[in-house]
Amino acid sequence: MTSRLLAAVHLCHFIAAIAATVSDPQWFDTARLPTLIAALVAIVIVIYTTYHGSTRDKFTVRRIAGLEAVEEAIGRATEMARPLLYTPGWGGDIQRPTTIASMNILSQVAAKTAQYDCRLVYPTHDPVIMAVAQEVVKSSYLHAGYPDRYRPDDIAYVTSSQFGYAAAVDGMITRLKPASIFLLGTFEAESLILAETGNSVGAIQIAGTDSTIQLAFFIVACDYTLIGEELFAASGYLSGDRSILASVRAQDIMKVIIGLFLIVAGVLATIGALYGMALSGWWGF
Amino acid sequence: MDRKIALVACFAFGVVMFAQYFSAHPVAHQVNQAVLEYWQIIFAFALVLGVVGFCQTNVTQVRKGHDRPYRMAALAGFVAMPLLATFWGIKAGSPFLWMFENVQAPMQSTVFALLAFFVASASFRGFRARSVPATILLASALLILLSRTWIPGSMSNWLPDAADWIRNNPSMAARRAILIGIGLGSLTTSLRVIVGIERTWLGGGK
Amino acid sequence: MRLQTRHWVFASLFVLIAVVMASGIRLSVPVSPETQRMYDFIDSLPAGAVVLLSFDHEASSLPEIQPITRALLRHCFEHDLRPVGLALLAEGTAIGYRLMQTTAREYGKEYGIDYAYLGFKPQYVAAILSMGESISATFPQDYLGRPYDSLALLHGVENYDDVAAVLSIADGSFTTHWMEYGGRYGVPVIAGVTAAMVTTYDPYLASGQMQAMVGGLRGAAEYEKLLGRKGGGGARGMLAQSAAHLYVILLIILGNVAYFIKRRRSA
Amino acid sequence: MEIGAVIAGLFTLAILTFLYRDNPVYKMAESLLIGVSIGYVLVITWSSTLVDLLFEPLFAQGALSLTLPLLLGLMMFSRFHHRMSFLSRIPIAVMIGSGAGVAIPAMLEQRTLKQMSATVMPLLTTSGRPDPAAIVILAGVLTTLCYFYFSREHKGMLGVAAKIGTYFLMIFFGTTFGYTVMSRMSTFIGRMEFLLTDFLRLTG
Repeated sequence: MTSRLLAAVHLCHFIAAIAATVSDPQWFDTARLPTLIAALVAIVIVIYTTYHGSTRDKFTVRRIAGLEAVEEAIGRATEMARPLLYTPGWGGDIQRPTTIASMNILSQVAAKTAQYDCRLVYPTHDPVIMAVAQEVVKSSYLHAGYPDRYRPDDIAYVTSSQFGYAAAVDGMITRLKPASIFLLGTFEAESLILAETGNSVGAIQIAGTDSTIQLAFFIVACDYTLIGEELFAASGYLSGDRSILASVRAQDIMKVIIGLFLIVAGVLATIGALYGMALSGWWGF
Repeated sequence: MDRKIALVACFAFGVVMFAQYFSAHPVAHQVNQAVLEYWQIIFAFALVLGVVGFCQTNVTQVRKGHDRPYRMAALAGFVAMPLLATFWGIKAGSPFLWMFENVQAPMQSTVFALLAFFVASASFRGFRARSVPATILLASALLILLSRTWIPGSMSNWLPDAADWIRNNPSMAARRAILIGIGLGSLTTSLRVIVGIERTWLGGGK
Repeated sequence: MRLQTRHWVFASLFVLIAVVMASGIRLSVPVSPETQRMYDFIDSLPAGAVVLLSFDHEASSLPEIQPITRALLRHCFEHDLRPVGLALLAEGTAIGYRLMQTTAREYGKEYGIDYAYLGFKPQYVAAILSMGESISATFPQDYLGRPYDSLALLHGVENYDDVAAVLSIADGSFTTHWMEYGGRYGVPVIAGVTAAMVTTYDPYLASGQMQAMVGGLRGAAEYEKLLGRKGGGGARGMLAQSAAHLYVILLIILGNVAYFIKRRRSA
Repeated sequence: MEIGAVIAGLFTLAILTFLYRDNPVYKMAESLLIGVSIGYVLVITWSSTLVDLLFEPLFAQGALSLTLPLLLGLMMFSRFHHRMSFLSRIPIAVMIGSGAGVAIPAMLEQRTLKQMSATVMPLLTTSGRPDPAAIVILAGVLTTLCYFYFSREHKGMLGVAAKIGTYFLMIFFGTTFGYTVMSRMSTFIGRMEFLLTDFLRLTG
């Protein structure tokens, strides 16, 4: 409860800071007004879904196929006594929201591998991601009650070079023969190298990314794929964390608004074009 | 306590960076520039951390006799580059760049080129007309490939047009919706991070 | 180890490409409207304008990137534009410098006056945003270690306002960062990208966030044709490219035939 | 023949052996690649970040404001010491927090708003006929957004729309796959060109 109150105070500060910026004309770039309005609307929606009790409590997320396989993938690795490999891909850095979403899922997966005593291997290309992942996994093991099962060496920086990283992870996959592979984060061209190699050792593979072109490969080569936004919803789905679910709900409300916007603006644009009326333009950002 | 300091720092930097986006004031720009330099500097220090971990793991493995020749090759490659850079510099024509161009670059290009083979095996294995969506996936991939293949005769005229239409309309629409969705997901995740609801990165704990 | 199907798939591809390439046949390709749009865009820039050329790729994609960059650079030099290079990925650094240097030599262009190379900056988002404030503060020195102000063509080039366009040469999503983070400064973004990235950038091209784009070996071949040049890297690979496409199409068909036969048998 | 081309050629072949199976030659090449690439990144980051952005301005030009990032950077090293390691959370918090602050408006404007306004087009041409492209794009965006609607199971109207959305997604994935095949093949062709021309000198 205290943390929630604290978060609410933070939010108020946040909005006050925004208001202060806007009120001084010298400081405010008017060209950014539409983005500011949209950001404020989005913030209000997130606050509403997070703190409005009944909205928050009743909400459930629809079934997401890839996520139901998470438990199965961890169980399989445990049964086969082989490790589980988790990588956030080469494309992201810690500042990227996708990486944060991937960390969230990692903490859920790590809690289970701790429980089942299944080895979790996490190679990454970014030393900051490595540092954060070590914290995340360590605390998951601690909370699960098995701090001694945590192996910091398994959460390692391999190299920053894209195909150096790909070669290294490929090597790991062929030698460790993980039973399950999680490819969740921002991927670039290395995606298919990893997915095909994973397939050749018979691993069950769960992928998810915000990199749209790599999605095509994951869809073809992996067992389950989380498409774009599903990755963000996944952490809420797995953990059942109300605050994450609330932001998924907020995203849905925004999607409805966007849909209505597109329909209304589309109709107005059509009427404007047909009858030469000046209805158009207001939707240009 | 230490968590609180981190949360406050996260919040403060988040708000500042959010606010500066909407400002054209020189001070805002300076703040922006400064914080961005912090990223680069912190990253550089973190890199040392990663590299030390790399060395530790490899040295331990060499001592234990696990994969000794390979571990030593990795260490040798790693030590060679800074040494070459220290003695002969890193400009065009230096041994450092020679290593990059003749050892690192060709190997990386080749790892990348492996993709051609994996694309082939994935095409053979993964493209099955199991269901309606899978068939649509298959058909549009075939159309694009054919349209970009040199075929003599009349086929070569309408195929690229059809492929371009698909690419610029239905295909683009789907990508656009994916982008919008990712934008929204990123937005709410970032917002949760700034206000401190999302704190997995701190090592969990409420 | 027993040879598996995938080994046959791999070996056939290797042999096919080797044979086709050894035959040495070159194909001529029609120019697509997209490539024409890039040509027209560069042509429309005033002579002497500074174009930022960002090498946002790794060494691995060089085979595709090099012909594209060569063609675009040639056009820039022919048209007396002044390209200023930089790299957002460490590995693009040396490659970018060498490509600019060798192409400039073809046209007798001089370093520091007709072109320059700023070098690499890590943390791409930071670098892009920071150049919007000040390019000289982001790159106090050029790649060769000379102070920014000592280069004649950089006099008066303070930020994106003094740049005609950013040309991002990318094998990944880096051009997106130019649009997403550089977009706030209003600098026009154009791109030379690998074929794989073409669909990624289509929405940006359609929405006007990106002005023009050349994609893949094929795009390079078309651009070479527009420049009236023969024998660049583009045209050479076109037959091998077509053969590879037909091979993949064949694999997809074979895969499906196998699948349906198996399904019928088990039914 | 130039020694560089020979070495590059041998390493190229060493990596290609992975297509058959993992083997000592590939393992050796892989290890060397990892080592060399870490060394490369370290050198480049040292010279272009630590020297150019920190040490030069701080120690040579006395830009004292840079002591803050220096401290933040040094805090990362606290991870070497078990009891001090909590300090490393502060620089990480700075990166994550400021990254999130930058991401909100940037992602919203460039990914969401710009893509929204680009989707708005007249659905009929000036002659009153339906414009297939505009209609397909609008329908595609709307139905695909339905696919990403998480609050309700995909049944009824929403189910139909989401299903159509899936079809649009599949078209996109197919198209992308097709283009990427082109690109990957180009890369391999480029590598073959190197092997045949520069390494084996079979073609010219």
